[in-house]
Amino acid sequence: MFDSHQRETYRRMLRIRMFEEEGTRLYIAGKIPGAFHASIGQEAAIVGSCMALRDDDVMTGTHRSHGHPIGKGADLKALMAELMGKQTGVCRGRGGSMHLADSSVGIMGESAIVGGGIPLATGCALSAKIRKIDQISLCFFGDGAVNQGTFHESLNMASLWRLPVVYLCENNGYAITTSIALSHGQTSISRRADAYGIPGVEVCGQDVREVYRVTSEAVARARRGEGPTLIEAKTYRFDEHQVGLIVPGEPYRSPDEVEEYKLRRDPIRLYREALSSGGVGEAALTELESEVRAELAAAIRFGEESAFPTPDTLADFMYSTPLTPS
Amino acid sequence: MFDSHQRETYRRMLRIRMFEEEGTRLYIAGKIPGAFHASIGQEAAIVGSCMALRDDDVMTGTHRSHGHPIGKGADLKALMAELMGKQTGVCRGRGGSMHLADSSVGIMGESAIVGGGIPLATGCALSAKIRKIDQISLCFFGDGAVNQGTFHESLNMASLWRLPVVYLCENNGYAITTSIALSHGQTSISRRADAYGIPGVEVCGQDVREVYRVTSEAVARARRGEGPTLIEAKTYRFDEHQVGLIVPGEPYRSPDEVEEYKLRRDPIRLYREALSSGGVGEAALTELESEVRAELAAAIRFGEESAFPTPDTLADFMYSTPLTPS
Amino acid sequence: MSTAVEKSGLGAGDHIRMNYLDALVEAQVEEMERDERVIMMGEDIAIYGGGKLVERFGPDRIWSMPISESSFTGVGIGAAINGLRPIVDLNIASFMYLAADQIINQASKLRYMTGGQISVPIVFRCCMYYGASLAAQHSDRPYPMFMNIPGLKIVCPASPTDIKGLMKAAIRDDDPVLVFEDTKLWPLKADIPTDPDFLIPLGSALVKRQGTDVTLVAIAGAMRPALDAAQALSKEGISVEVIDPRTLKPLDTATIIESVAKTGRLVLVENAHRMCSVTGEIAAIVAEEGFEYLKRPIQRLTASDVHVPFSPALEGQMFPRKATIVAAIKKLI
Amino acid sequence: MSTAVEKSGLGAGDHIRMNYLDALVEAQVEEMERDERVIMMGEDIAIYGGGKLVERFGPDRIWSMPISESSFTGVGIGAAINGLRPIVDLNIASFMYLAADQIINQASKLRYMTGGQISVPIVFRCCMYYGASLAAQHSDRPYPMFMNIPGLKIVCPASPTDIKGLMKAAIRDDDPVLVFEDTKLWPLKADIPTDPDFLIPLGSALVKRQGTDVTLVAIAGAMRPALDAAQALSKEGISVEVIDPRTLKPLDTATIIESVAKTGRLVLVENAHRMCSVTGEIAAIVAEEGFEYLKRPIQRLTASDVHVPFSPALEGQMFPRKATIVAAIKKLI
Ligand SMILES: Cc1ncc(C[n+]2csc(CCOP(=O)(O)OP(=O)(O)O)c2C)c(N)n1
Ligand SMILES: Cc1ncc(C[n+]2csc(CCOP(=O)(O)OP(=O)(O)O)c2C)c(N)n1
Ligand SMILES: [Mg+2]
Ligand SMILES: [Mg+2]
Repeated sequence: MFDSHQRETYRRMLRIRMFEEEGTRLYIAGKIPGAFHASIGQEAAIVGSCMALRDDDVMTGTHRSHGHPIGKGADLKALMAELMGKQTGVCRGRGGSMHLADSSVGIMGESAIVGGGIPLATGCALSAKIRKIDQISLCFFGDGAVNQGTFHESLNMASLWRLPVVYLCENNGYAITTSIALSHGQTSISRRADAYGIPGVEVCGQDVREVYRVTSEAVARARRGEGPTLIEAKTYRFDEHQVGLIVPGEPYRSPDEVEEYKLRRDPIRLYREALSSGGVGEAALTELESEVRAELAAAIRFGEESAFPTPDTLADFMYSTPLTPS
Repeated sequence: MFDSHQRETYRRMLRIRMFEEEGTRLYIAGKIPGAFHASIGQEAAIVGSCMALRDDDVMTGTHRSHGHPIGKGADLKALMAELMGKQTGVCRGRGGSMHLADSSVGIMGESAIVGGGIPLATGCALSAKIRKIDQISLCFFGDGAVNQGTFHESLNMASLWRLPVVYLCENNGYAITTSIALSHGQTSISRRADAYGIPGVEVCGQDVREVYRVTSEAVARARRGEGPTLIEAKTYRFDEHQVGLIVPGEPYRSPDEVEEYKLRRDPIRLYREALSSGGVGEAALTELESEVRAELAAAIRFGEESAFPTPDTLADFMYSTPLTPS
Repeated sequence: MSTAVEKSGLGAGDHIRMNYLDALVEAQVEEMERDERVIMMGEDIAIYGGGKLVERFGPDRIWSMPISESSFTGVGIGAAINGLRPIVDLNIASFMYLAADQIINQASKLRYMTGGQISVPIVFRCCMYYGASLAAQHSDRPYPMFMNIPGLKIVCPASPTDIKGLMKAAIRDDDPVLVFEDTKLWPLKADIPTDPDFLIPLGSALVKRQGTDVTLVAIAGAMRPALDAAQALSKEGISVEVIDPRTLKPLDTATIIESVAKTGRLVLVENAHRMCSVTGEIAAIVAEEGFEYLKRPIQRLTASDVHVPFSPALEGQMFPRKATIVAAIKKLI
Repeated sequence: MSTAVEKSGLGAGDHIRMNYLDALVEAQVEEMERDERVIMMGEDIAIYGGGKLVERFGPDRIWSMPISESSFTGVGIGAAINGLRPIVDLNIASFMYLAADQIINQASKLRYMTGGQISVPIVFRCCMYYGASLAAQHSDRPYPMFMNIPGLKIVCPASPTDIKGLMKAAIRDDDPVLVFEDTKLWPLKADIPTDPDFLIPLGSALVKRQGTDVTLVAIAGAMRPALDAAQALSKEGISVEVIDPRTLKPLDTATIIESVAKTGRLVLVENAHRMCSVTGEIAAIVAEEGFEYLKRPIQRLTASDVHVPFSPALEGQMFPRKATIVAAIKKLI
């Protein structure tokens, strides 16, 4: 009834949502420094595609970097400690909110340079091909990143060499305040796949099962050596681009549009309803929800109790072995 | 019979051919330093598209930079002197073979950085739009340049803002030694236009009349404010990428293919034949040919008799006004 | 939208209190008002950066760009060589690398390569957003890299007055100018001239404070701790002359050497990384042209040669502070 | 295809005569032979650059790239973080700006930003092709720009032996290394060690010639006129110590300061532009750490702060020559 795949799917979506809700709270309370980009509203696009991967597959992500590692299965403790800038953080406090890499679960770096991770994922796939291992690269990026040259250059190479990579565009309709209509001469992203001679698929990014289905096909195709696929998951971010961001002047998106998504197209609510109507009992769902809530509480405790890196460690991790002072 | 349009078309093609034949000779004789990239074989693509422009339209070109200014109507003397590195050169000896700009006929720079000129032409068109003048930008680039990010980024902007620019790809099948099949995941260039929602047209680049027709349509469209067009002119370079370039190992293109083009698809021969069968007499053609030959001789003489820039002028043209020595 | 100066009703010759960021915006507005060829381009600029400039100047002069730094920089250059005078806002300085090819291979070279046929009147604006826990990919201070490129001019002001006067001069200049803003200075306030023709010529340093014992040169965000250090030392009877180069290229070396001729001691401070930095260049120039005046070794204080870490516990450590500047100066006395 | 060393039948401990370019290729071949994770990527590389390496190593290790410098650099970085050790050939150094974002924002930062989780063992190779009338867009010597970036290592050798030993060390290094070849040196011949484990550690300078009166530091293509100048001066009784830093980052400042401690005079020569150059950095370091040894001002000789012109009548003027070096040294004596 509530099979392990469904359970894990729901768990990861909840993890992202609660991690970011708690993170937002902590950010506003001044316990998380820097900038905070929440993926709330985009959980289905992330989890649906990550669930189509094996643990040994790899991934690159973006500045909106919390959802991707959680979707791929990272442990919350080290992520939360990282957001707080602690030495126990997954990146030892050097990376922070925009750079939550976790190589233990195949996250090869999140790029806060828009479009910067697209060639990296492509290169990971090239390596898999050269080393003749059947590993897939999953490459997350936003609708805004599609306008970077790296999108074009990388998809061409992936097509040319039939690399095992899946390009997953989380099209949430906006790049900060700029809508697709104001930045893309042609507004369908999946339609661009044809320029490279690869399949392009559009999918509802609020429906985790659909995203999973479409990505699974792309992954299977890539694993068969048939090359890359471009997936456009139509999704929506519920919050502002960045927590606390003030947008002056006229709103760039209508409050109605935001409300519509929050009320009717919340991917977590949609999946919960689907699970319920599929026969999963309320008790099982709430049990899982409390589990994740408890996990979050533990992660926050871990982060808060951890120490900051000490000043003498500033240069640690700069080089493989420290340079002779110059 | 031999109308002024035909005459000018044939003249410009001849000018390019003879300029480059003489240039090659001078280069081999050591009178032209640096690198020399001939457009021999590609004259129809260049002249056919340039003839669709008005004199006050602008253009950017590439490292294969002799044909473009000649096609746009530049004077040969200052071009030849430039190739020789003389102070009377169109760029005062600072630019040389890869950079034969001539702003007096609207050549806004040739970029020896592959793909580098695409945004420049796009920006020229943006300026025309902002200044509300009905000037067109023509942007030349090769098949290899299509793989640069600037191709993608620029075409998107041109589409988005319906800029008056015509993108003309001289697809000669190779980038140095790399064929399209070895570098493009999808080998039709015109097909890529759809990704940007703009028209893409393929045309035989050896047929100057066809290139003219297709470009004229694109220019008219742009002048009507309907935006950019991508034209793929299928052409061929008769010589090596660079005069004197030695390609080690197996040939990257078959000698038969080269022969076929030289014998049967020479754009100048094809146009001459068309003119003849259209009723232009042999005398008129040979007269024009000798005219151009004489023009070339004068240009070479001018170049050879000109002086080199003097060492004290090294820093001239670096800044609008010389910097205080620092 | 009217500007602060307009609202104030003040005329030429007057002054108005304004912060660094507002002074920069004011400079842009005044120049756009004066010359219709001036346009602005940048991401989300119709909303941020441009303030409410769209209302005032219309959408034809304020262009929100797709996230295509390399090409929109080139589009700006294309517009510059074809009759306009764009201000290209690259936003955070760490994104400049994406535009490096167009800035270097096109903007800085076109005039020279065409023997003066083409002129590239363009301003590249970007902000150095360090000290805010944005981590390595958002916190660069890359102005030293561009110093090595002929054909560019580089401005890096430390006060509201200077950013106004230099930005205006940059917009009126016929060569490409890179304007680096230090976001640490955004809130800094001063009385700036309202004269719409108030310009500071590119290439002139400013003696911010007279002194006789030590010459202290500080750049951009390093100016505040430098001035604090000078102030603190004056109480101990050490007289520090503080100089702001303001323009980095061309660099006003005469003012610096003149000061060293008087003090015999030179301390240099900046927040960029150490190797091949501007302070290194100044030290080299003085070690060559002002050697005879030097009584003591030149001291450089810069950011550690480490990328900017996320954790505030680390980031706070890596930039020169008042205390480190005081200590460096005392070593020389 | 067999390499020159293989053909010679020589073993470890022997030497073979080889030019600079062949020594570089030999280094690559040896390392590809030793470690199958080493791959090569570059434009037309199956035909040029890689020599006939495809025959020897197969197409899976020699990748001809589309003209997409930014992304194929990133693809190399992606392969490096996922188990390979790529050599990315960027061809002419003027094209590096296209790859600057990936080199700086990704390669140099990933290890640090991930707290050491990710390692980026990659070599970026490019050649500085000046002095050949290729004009401004092909003739850059941009190594100084990258000096300011933490996380990178930079190699710029001046002899066949050094390029072999340093290239091999670069390929074995676990951090991103930029290897700048000076094409002026391609034809230069020397006897290089055939030992496949001959490595020159990154960060060690070489005293090319001992001397007592002046320390002369020269980089890459500036080494030949520097040695010629030293030779000429020795006939006039002036004893010049010539040092090649070989690696620019990390820079072996100890060797330079030690020499200045002996000579008290320092002349620096390079073919990059002047502002924020490596010679500027060395001058700054010596003015700080070796000031007490200096008897005379530090002298720098660099390319004029002008883009490389096409005309040989101009290009010949802009780089330091034997005569200018001799004159600079004589000024100090
Ligand atoms: C190269 C670069 N340019 C600009 C920025 C500033 N920036 C950060 S996020 C963002 C919008 C990205 O939009 P999109 O790709 O749609 O991702 P989303 O934020 O919607 O998830 C921009 C412009 C950046 N980080 N990197
Ligand atoms: C950015 C950049 N990368 C590489 C080169 C070296 N290069 C010069 S021409 C050329 C091939 C260009 O091919 P294409 O665009 O098809 O033009 P064609 O030479 O065929 O006219 C290359 C790779 C360059 N000049 N610029
Ligand atoms: Mg988006
Ligand atoms: Mg071609």
